Amino acid sequence: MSGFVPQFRPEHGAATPWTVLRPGGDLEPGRSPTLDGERLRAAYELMLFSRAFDEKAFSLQRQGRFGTFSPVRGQEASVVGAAFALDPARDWVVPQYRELPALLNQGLPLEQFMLTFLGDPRGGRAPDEVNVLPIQIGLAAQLPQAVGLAWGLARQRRDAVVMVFCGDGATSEGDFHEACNLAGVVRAPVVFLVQNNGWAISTPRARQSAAASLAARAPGYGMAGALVDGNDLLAVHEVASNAVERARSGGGPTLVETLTYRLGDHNTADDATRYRPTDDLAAWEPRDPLDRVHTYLRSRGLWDDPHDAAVRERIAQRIEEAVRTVEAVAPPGVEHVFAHVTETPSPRLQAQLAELQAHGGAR
Amino acid sequence: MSGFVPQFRPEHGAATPWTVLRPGGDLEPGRSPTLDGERLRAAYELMLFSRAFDEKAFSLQRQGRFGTFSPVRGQEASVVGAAFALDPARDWVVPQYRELPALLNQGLPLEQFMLTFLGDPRGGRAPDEVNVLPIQIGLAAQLPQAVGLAWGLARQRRDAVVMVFCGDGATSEGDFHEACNLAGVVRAPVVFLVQNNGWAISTPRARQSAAASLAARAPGYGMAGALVDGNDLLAVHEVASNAVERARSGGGPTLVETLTYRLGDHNTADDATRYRPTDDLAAWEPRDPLDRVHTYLRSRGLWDDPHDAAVRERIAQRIEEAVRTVEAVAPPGVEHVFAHVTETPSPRLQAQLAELQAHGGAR
Amino acid sequence: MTRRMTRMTMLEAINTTLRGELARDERTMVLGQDVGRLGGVFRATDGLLDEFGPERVVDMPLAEASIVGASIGLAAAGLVPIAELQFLGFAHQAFHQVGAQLARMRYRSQGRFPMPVVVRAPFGGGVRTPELHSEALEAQFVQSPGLDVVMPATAADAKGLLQTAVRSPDPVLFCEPLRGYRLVSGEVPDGDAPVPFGKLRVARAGADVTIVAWSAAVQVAEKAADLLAEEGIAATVLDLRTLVPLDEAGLVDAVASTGRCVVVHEAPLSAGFGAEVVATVAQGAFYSLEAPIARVGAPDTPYPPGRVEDLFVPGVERVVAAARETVKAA
Amino acid sequence: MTRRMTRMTMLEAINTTLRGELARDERTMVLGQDVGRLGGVFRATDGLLDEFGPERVVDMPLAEASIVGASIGLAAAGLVPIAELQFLGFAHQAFHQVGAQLARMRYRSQGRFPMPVVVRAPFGGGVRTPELHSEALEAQFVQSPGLDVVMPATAADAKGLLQTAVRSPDPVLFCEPLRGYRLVSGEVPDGDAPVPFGKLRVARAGADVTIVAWSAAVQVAEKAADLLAEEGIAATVLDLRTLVPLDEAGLVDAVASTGRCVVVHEAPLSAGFGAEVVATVAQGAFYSLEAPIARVGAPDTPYPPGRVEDLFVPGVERVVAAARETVKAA
Ligand SMILES: Cc1ncc(C[n+]2csc(CCOP(=O)(O)OP(=O)(O)O)c2C)c(N)n1
Ligand SMILES: Cc1ncc(C[n+]2csc(CCOP(=O)(O)OP(=O)(O)O)c2C)c(N)n1
Ligand SMILES: [Mg+2]
Ligand SMILES: [Mg+2]
Repeated sequence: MSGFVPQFRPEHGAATPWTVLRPGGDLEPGRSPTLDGERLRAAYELMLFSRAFDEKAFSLQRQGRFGTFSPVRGQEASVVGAAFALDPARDWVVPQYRELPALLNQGLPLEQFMLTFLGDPRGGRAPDEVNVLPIQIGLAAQLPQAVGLAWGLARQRRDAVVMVFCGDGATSEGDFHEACNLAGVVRAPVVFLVQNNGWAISTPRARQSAAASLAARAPGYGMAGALVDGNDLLAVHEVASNAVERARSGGGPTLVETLTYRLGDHNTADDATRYRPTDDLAAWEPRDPLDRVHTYLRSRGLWDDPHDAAVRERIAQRIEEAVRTVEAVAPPGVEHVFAHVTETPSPRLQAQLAELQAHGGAR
Repeated sequence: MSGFVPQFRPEHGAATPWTVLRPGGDLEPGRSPTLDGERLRAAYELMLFSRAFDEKAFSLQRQGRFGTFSPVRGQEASVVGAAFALDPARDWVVPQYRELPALLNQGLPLEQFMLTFLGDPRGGRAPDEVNVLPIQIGLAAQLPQAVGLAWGLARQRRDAVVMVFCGDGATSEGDFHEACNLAGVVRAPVVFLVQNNGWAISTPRARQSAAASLAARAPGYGMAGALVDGNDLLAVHEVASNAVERARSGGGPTLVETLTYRLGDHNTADDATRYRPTDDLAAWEPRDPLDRVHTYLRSRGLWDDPHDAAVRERIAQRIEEAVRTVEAVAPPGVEHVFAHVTETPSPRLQAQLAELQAHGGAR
Repeated sequence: MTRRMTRMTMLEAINTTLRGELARDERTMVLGQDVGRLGGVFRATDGLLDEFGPERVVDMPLAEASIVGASIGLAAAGLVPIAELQFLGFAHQAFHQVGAQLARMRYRSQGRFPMPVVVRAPFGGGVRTPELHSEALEAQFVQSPGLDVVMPATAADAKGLLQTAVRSPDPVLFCEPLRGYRLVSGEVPDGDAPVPFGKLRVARAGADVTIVAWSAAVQVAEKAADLLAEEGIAATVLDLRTLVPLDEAGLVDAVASTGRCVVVHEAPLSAGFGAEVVATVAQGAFYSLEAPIARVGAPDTPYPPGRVEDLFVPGVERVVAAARETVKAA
Repeated sequence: MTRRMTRMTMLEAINTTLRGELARDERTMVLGQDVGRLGGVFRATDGLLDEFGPERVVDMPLAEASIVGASIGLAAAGLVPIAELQFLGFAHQAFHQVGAQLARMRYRSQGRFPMPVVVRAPFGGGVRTPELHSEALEAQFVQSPGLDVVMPATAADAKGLLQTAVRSPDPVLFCEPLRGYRLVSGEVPDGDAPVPFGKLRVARAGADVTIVAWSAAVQVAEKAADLLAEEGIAATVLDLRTLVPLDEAGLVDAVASTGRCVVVHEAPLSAGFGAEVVATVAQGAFYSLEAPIARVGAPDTPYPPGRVEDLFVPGVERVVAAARETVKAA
């Protein structure tokens, strides 16, 4: 009989998620928040903004005024807590598609984002000073790109950190692996922010991987891995800040897994009631990431009814303004099929454009 | 300041490799060998066979009588120890390209293997009762296939274990990740046998991944991971047997990393002196996997000079016989370009064959 | 003998056929992202999990290469995997497991491991999907010797070709037109009605010009033929059904008989499969051709976002214009 | 002004050019498997690590998708990556990062992130490599709008086209013929001599038939032209140089002037880029064509092992036969 026991075992993948702000809105004893005062209020306002935009986008989509859209609902602490660990003036965000507040925090105008979801190619152009890559539909494809970006910025000594988002589903793609491994090898200043929201469309996290946690993959790439309550704004911010500091100080990449939950459908084309156990929702709704920040802010005297009303009004107006702006944009034409394909269009491309234009844009 | 320390850290990827037979040929105190007597002698004979074939293949290649070939030299304990953990009558081997003795142990005629490296398509056909897939050139591509094979055999309740080999270099491919993850999810009876021989052509292991060990990736897939001295036949056999048992008893996949060293060039087209530090070789040559088994066998009275001579003679004859056989095979013709592309060739394929045949096989 | 028929959409035809094949042969299994509990993002596999259980209808991790790679191994183990890639656009993630692995395993193993694997993948424009969901990538898969490439256009063919695909001893890439899933419907024969690969379908006959299409472009060609008929131009419309194997003889004959040809496809023009059609016809029907063969394809640009996709995907008017010009040409 | 020239092999031309570009522009970097200490498995990057250091000449982990994916990010950071894929056959592992990512990043970002990335990859038959090393996969990459596809055939072009590629603001797939690495040599201009994309090269002029080729097939076409000349048939040989952009006008004119055309390529016939050549010519030169355009390609089979590869890769005799027949045709 063999005396051998494998050195690495499945249970080594488990860890206790870091928490700071408990679901009731009080602090975990002995933990001190890394976000406070104005910054904390700003973070919460961005969370509220995200929630409000989700609702607006849903209703616009139902009226045929918006495209297929993936709401952030339930994951606001995860996205905003992480984004607030960055310095938008020098750091970059590389998104998947469900991180609107992180993009806004970098300075992306809401209108750009909306144009994209309206199916307008011009939405893809972020202003030059906004440090973001376009949203990514090909799952995990953005990950090696983010590593290259971080590595390239570091090579030019540009004191920048790249935070790249992906979902629990995306971590199963080969690109996830190749990106993490490369990041370890070149010690890229990158933070992999895995939002584990429990689902990849209808596929539950347990079916996505047998790993006890996804953060457990970090040592396999020679990097640090962190597991955090993704519905806890303060915990996410602390863990993300720790990762950003590590990257900035030359300590290399970190794999952060935020344990959160997608409270809505996968997107506006999905119907989660087909696959989601009802007790799942019941368990997670009381852990809504907005509630606990709200309670905490109030308990600290940083939020009150008049302020709440003012913020909500401001948000509603900003969203309405953006809707008006994008709806007033003249629809794109056939030239927007051809613009920006290459710097100089080939003769064949020019001929194709001419031919389609001759058709008066008709098909 | 943050009180947070990542739960998973790079140093968690380190482990002490399992050893049984020390480089001097004596047993590690307190360890008991899982191979002995006739089985041990057979294992050593296969190692010798492999070493002899490497030499023959090299000289044939230099004479233009053999194709580009990757020698096993230095990795014999890793391949043979692992292969001997299988029951060839029901278990499968899915190779990369550097595991000849494992294929022979499954029952593959040496001639088949040689035909492949002679560039004859017919080499790809293993006899139906030999449980192997063809060798794989696309690195890591065999891994998800092996998982599918193991899963499919399990679905049919065929009490079979699949052992799939790959190199340290191949572990960086996305396919490695997807395969490991899927194996964990479906609890496939598969053993991933990673031969970490220190190099992927000229790329040293340290440049391949920042991970302290590759076995450390196992918990990230919810499976067991084992690190073993790959130049120690007995340790490899024990660790591989443990993994095979786990798979067979429904305990799911295992990731085994054998720490070994490629003593030769990457292949007959390579020149390792261009990139290999000389002290590297100096450090590893005394750890030759054959020597310690030889010493151990002699110390146990299982090997002596007459036996040694007889074995070497038997091996030389078998190899000579195979060389004669394959060199007598009539060269393949244009029909071997077309045979086995699909079950029934399309009219276009038939016409193409007819056209090439009309050219009398001339180009 | 009259055959019983049922009217259904393409999607229903595919769902029914999968159910039938799973019932017929217990070696078959369905695997892919969200194919189980959800029944697929388009419901193509709706109900199969409940009927055949989780061993045979499998929700896979989100990793396309492993879906195809595992299918290879499952086939080597003696099973008949019917894999789904959620969109053909994500078949790129599995590209190395298709051409270099799945398609050549029979050759590599010299016949020992045939690969009775079907890879289903929806694709195609006009339905306002997000980026990378609509691309017509069929031509990229044609250069994968050993792989059949099947592109049904009708509900009946969705069934008949899928039955053939599942029962084929060789691997098949089965591309389903998104646009047709619910919009295209028709009479579908009950029970066994496999449609052979490599036999094109004459969707309509006409003496003046031959329009060649496949998948959702067939309906575009048929509408174009309607409009052309109003102008007194009688068009033959060919539905190639399978690009590999190609019905070379049927194609060449049908073009030779009119002397004029238009090829329509959703993919960008350059190196689209239309080029192969032209090359085949220009060789085989050279002496019957009375005008240059026109190709109507998308421009050589990325598939653009929803608000401009109708300017990109070839539509009826471009086909009519091309046919008209072809017929007028000396 | 006479230009100084040096005689060198294609491989030397590539090595020299990489060295020159690294020296010229400090944003450039070379990355790939074994490109550093080893200098590449064919020595294309020999000496670069020593000269430019490990920040600019980087041995990458064995993962093609991350080589291309990281190049995208490096370019977004303002660098100019020259990536090497060890063999074009393994570009499949990176396929999803090429067409859907690298090629469309400019469009996706509406011009914000141009992608000055070169992906070099050797390929091609006749050198007895193991499986998957020889495949001519160029046609699969042509349907990646935004990507240029460059296929040099001579030492001078290896330099001139590579200079253009490195300096191009758009991504380039640069395919290098294995067979030509050491066998093809010629006079190469010193210093700057970029060759523009989209301009074919007339390798030789002749009035009877136009043979179209690219990469290593150009030398095959030239040898065929030698043999044809002995029979009194004067062939024009065109070297397309770049498949994307395609020199459509140059191609059509050159075929129109002889009225007869043979296309040769190493890839399997069906849906090879030869089909696009035929489709383009059959449209543009229709009224000048005196015979069907012949295609000479490999058969539609997997690239076979070394002992039969010479029966697979199109050789001189097949080209001569096709040209002869074309010239004879009514
Ligand atoms: C490569 C690829 N495969 C499949 C899809 C289809 N798809 C879109 S979203 C999705 C689930 C993503 O799950 P996850 O990564 O967890 O992100 P979440 O939507 O939960 O935020 C799938 C399968 C895709 N977009 N890209
Ligand atoms: C997908 C792929 N990329 C690149 C190569 C080229 N290549 C052949 S062997 C090799 C190194 C393999 O290293 P490893 O996996 O460690 O195996 P070893 O040769 O050391 O046994 C490389 C890069 C390949 N065969 N397949
Ligand atoms: Mg998710
Ligand atoms: Mg190795």
